[in-house]
Amino acid sequence: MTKSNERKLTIARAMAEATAQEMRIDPKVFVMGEDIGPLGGVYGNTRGLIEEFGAERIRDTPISETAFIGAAVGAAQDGMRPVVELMFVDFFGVCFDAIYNLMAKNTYFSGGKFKVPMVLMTSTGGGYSDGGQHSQCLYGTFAHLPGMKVVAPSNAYDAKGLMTAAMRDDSPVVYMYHKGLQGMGWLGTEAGATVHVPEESYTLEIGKAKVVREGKDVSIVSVGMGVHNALKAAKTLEAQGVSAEVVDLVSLVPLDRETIRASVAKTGRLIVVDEDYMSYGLSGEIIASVTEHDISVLKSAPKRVAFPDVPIPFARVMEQFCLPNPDKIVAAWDEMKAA
Amino acid sequence: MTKSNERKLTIARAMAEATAQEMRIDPKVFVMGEDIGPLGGVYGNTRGLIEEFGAERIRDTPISETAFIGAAVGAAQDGMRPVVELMFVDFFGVCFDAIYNLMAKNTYFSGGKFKVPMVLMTSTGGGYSDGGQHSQCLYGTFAHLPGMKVVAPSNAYDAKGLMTAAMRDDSPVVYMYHKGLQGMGWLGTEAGATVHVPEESYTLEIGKAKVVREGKDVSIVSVGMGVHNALKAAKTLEAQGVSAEVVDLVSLVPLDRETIRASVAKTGRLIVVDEDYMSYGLSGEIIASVTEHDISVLKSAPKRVAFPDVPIPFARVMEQFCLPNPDKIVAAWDEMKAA
Amino acid sequence: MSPTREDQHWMYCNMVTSRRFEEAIAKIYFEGKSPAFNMANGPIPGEMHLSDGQEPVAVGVCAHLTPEDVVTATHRPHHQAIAKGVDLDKMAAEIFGKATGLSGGRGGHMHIFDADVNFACSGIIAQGMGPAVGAALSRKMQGKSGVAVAFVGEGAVNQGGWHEAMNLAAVWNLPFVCVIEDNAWGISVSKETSSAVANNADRAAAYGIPGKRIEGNDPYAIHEAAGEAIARARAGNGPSLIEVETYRLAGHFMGDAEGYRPEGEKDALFEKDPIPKMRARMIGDGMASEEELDRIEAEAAARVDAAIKFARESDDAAPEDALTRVFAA
Amino acid sequence: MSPTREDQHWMYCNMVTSRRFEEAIAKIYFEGKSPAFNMANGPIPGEMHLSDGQEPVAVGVCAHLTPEDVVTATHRPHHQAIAKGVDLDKMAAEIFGKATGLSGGRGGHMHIFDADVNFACSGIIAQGMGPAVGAALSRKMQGKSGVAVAFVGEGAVNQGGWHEAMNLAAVWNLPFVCVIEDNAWGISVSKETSSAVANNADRAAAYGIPGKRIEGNDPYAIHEAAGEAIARARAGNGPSLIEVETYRLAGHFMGDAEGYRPEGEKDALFEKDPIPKMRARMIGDGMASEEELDRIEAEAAARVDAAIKFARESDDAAPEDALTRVFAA
Ligand SMILES: Cc1ncc(C[n+]2csc(CCOP(=O)(O)OP(=O)(O)O)c2C)c(N)n1
Ligand SMILES: Cc1ncc(C[n+]2csc(CCOP(=O)(O)OP(=O)(O)O)c2C)c(N)n1
Ligand SMILES: [Mg+2]
Ligand SMILES: [Mg+2]
Repeated sequence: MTKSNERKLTIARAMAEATAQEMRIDPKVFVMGEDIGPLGGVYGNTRGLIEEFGAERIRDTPISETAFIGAAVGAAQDGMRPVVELMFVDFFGVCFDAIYNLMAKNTYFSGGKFKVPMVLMTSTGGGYSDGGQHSQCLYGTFAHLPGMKVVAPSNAYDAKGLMTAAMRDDSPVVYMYHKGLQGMGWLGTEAGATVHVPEESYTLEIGKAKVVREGKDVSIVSVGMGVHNALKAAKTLEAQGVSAEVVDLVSLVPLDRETIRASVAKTGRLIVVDEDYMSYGLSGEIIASVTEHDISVLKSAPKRVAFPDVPIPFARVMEQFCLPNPDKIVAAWDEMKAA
Repeated sequence: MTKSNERKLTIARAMAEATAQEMRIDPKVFVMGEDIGPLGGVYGNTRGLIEEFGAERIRDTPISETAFIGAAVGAAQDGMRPVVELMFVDFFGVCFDAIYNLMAKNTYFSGGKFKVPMVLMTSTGGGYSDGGQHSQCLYGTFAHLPGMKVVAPSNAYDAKGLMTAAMRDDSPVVYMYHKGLQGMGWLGTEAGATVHVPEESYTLEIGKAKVVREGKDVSIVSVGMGVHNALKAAKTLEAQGVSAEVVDLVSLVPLDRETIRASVAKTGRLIVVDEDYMSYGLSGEIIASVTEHDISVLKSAPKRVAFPDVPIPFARVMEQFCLPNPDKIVAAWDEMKAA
Repeated sequence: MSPTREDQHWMYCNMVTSRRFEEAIAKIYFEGKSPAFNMANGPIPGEMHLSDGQEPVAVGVCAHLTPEDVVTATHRPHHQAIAKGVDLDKMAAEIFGKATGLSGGRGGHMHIFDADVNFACSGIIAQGMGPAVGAALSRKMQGKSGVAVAFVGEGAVNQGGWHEAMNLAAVWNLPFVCVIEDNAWGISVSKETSSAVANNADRAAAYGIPGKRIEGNDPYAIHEAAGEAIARARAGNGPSLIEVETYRLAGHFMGDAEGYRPEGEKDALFEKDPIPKMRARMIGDGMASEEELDRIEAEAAARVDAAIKFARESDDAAPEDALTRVFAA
Repeated sequence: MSPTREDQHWMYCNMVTSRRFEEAIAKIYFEGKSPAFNMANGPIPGEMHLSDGQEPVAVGVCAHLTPEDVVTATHRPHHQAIAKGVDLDKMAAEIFGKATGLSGGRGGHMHIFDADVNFACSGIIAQGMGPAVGAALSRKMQGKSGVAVAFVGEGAVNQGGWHEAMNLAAVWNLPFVCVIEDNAWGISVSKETSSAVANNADRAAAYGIPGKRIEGNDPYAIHEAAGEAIARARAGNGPSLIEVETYRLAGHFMGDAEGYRPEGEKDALFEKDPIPKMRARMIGDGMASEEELDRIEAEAAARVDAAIKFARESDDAAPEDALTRVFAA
């Protein structure tokens, strides 16, 4: 998609650019969070903002997630459009009430009279041995609870468009970015996430999945990092004469069930790839969404390649053993075929 | 099951009895939580305990869930066996880190050297117009995250056996009891939950589902209050000549997939009933567990009767519109047959 | 500075309105709930937390607020809502779960939201703190006037969210006031059992801000302390903390048997009922005549009757509307 | 009471051991991470938080503890672990992710758990507080000896969990001490930017307990204050709070460019390095000879070398063991 003379950005830079552009045109937008000021965000997504917008609009906070996320809710209800960072999604446990009981529900509780236009950005994902409290995805946890939109870009183009869309949305949006896609060298980085990003501001529709690779034998459905694993697996499968379609969910809430169902209706086979814990989460939801709609389209039982139901281990060999990867996706296909 | 001359207990009394019996034989067991002392627990499950065991072992706490659940973890690691109450599961947002990052993971993080034998009891469910922050089930939220066992009794017999098993388990157990089954008149109560309970102490195996009604045309799988809705629907269906099997999951973690699969293999049809939010939760997991295993057993697409993805409304007519009930289960069967 | 004659009339009027409102609610609450008391039944289902006895705090504070100021309240919000000027008809209808309610029946008694007067609630202890601090931040950033007040119970002060929000308000020097209604109980747990300090005003030291405790559930003293704190906030001098001794004349929620109260506590409380006390004082101070106060009381009763009538006569919420307003329209 | 000669030797030994350990870790950490620095690579992957400069706090406190006492630590746990007597070989192996590590590689650097000396961690800010308070409760309920100490950073004090645990420890009068390591920074955010008070010992007033701040990163003063607080806890007189001024000589984590530090701050800190200072003072006070201290240093270095060798030579964790020990065996 990217031509050689086009400007490429990392997801981190795409997020920062979208935020800066929006802040220039909308004085209500401001950013709060830990280390998002002079440091520019641990994952680089607010880099350069404090220099342009100053410490009033780019606010470093105390380590008080309940207070500052709750404050974002209050500020949003009062007419501002806060962008808040929860540094690692793993920290949601200290502040989830402010997220799921205030941010997500105050619109409903007020019958729509109060709006809560805010973006909660948070980093997800492992693969670099950061241990069990700093490597989770928790997609299912956030997507399960009503009242918040949830998006998770797999590349910089989508990242910018989603960020702008999230800031303009009058409802709260949880923006889950994967550390391994940020383009921060020190985390390793998936090259496929750094793509051409137009200079001008644009939005991506929240709630629309994308078929990022067309195929006819199997649908591989995933989000974030999993999309890249799926694309790699698709390449391997292609060499074996198997044509895999890859669906990037992009948004988890609203979930674009039509696109998933249409893909599976076409291919007749489904593999879900999810870096979040396997049970009671995203992988189950995708399978259920397809099978409850129409089981007749399926030529074989759907499969999931997901993180097993264990805390994320530190040791590299253990963590890599647990993580989804292209080989496991190919193996899932092989089992599917054999069955 | 219950003979007329046998002693019947409510779930609340069954829980209190199990706890008292265990406290008599194990000095390490103690109870902490809000209003569990002189008040006997808002849902009655510690009634009578402070009179017998005193305020040292039946400890009212400040409204500080993070501190006292964290303290239970520390006490458990130090050799005690705390039973802790989170008054409403809806409050998990103020203290989930202590639950999912400490209680659930410290066994793993210590390679099993520290044990965390504790029980976290928490009330679930709506149906009595308590609004969106006091009526949730959140089964999926707890069951999704690794390191904690999760149980949810549908009747007093199971409640007592699970409570004793939970207190004797060396791993943390989340014990989710449904307010509408507690046998507290002021919450309304499902009569079917109050059943014969033996005097003596006994345990129920955690991780085993139960076929609570045998049938051959459709499997209705549920937990807690949903089991009673399923049983009522099964009666209605029986009158129509349809033989429904009802599976009571009893435990959500570990999930007894074998029992579910065996039931669906027999009946060929699956309806999941879940009072928790529909998407990314229990209903999806049950459907995926069956379909990923073998789709050939299914005669039609599985169905779910679950709470829609909206905050729980206060107004009675709105809440009842959203809640699963026997009619909706019967309607799901009708649609299934028609399809 | 003690309240003007006009302030006192306003305060008395709102105290009485709140009391009459709760008396009406209390009575209706039991409709359909006897012989067997079941919360799910009757025209007003669900939990019901009354604030009888705590009216002085609401009026002493809100006397200094305008509709544009922000208040966040708790699970026990009626007195605060009334003093803040929340639409009484729509609030009553909300409590009845009617389509004409503040949120069309989606919220209910623990979720009273009125955007017109910047009033919001949370049923989760201490979780009104963050939003109030955020509203204060919003005003400061926009250079707009207005202060934010969070009401909490004394039990809420031991909640982590309370501490975080206090620190945030202080470190950002925001126009924020935290008002603690110390009714001595958090459900059945006494303050003594749960709080490491007897006087929560002492906790202001942890944030380098002024802290004051008012004894005796005295609307005059509350009015004065709140006036200072709010003026300070308006002047840009940052947040304050006020703890008020008050009394919960009812149970924690309706149906509470209150077995945890020491013998005689309730009787003693009723003797200290702040409404007759204020009435007597106003007359003694020559601030009002018997007739004036009778008229205020009659007007309050009429207003409450009208609100209850409005609520009763309104249509039920439409069941399927449960699925709307999840996201902003 | 100032530390005895023996205490001082023990303290110095542990400070040096910790420093040598971190120097070794720091060096190895970069193996496999150049030319491109990528945390995921090398024998020690993941984040790495060094505690260089903060050793006085760990030794001043742990000098008063026995293995049966309980310590909970943070994301920056090495100095505390070493002073508490955590097995150095197994800790090194854990940091390398080896099968012989404390938890067989499941935990890693931020999750150092050693049940033999009652040492636990949490990588979530302030979340060691609750477990320490709970361990103190366990001791009190069982009538067993032992105190519990939670170490936290000054940034953690603004976290709700900190407040809740302090209140709980105080209201239950538990044998608990909270030690705040004030290194002036929470990653890139200064204490001034984030804390409403300059001196966190002032926050003890919110719990009605003693609070003390120690300036100058001084192991002697820390030893004295910790001794008093721990003796108080052992005597059943309840919890205390200690804040210690200390210095983080390294970045927040390895790879931190530290651009947020004011010019010259780092140089000034290195001049205040507590290890040479303690060495000089011990010699000046006649508490140790050059030779004795050289010997201590050599022994510390040898111990660290042995631990690193053990870690390097141990087998990797078995990949599939990732699936074990989720529940108690
Ligand atoms: C986080 C949380 N924990 C517990 C509860 C349950 N609860 C509701 S009201 C209450 C007591 C509150 O006491 P206080 O703050 O003093 O307010 P009061 O009820 O006295 O007005 C409790 C424990 C809750 N709503 N939220
Ligand atoms: C609840 C939570 N929020 C944020 C973080 C990310 N984080 C890790 S260390 C740190 C700074 C901690 O500062 P301080 O408590 O002073 O300890 P120090 O790093 O200085 O030792 C932060 C914000 C976290 N681990 N947990
Ligand atoms: Mg109270
Ligand atoms: Mg620090």
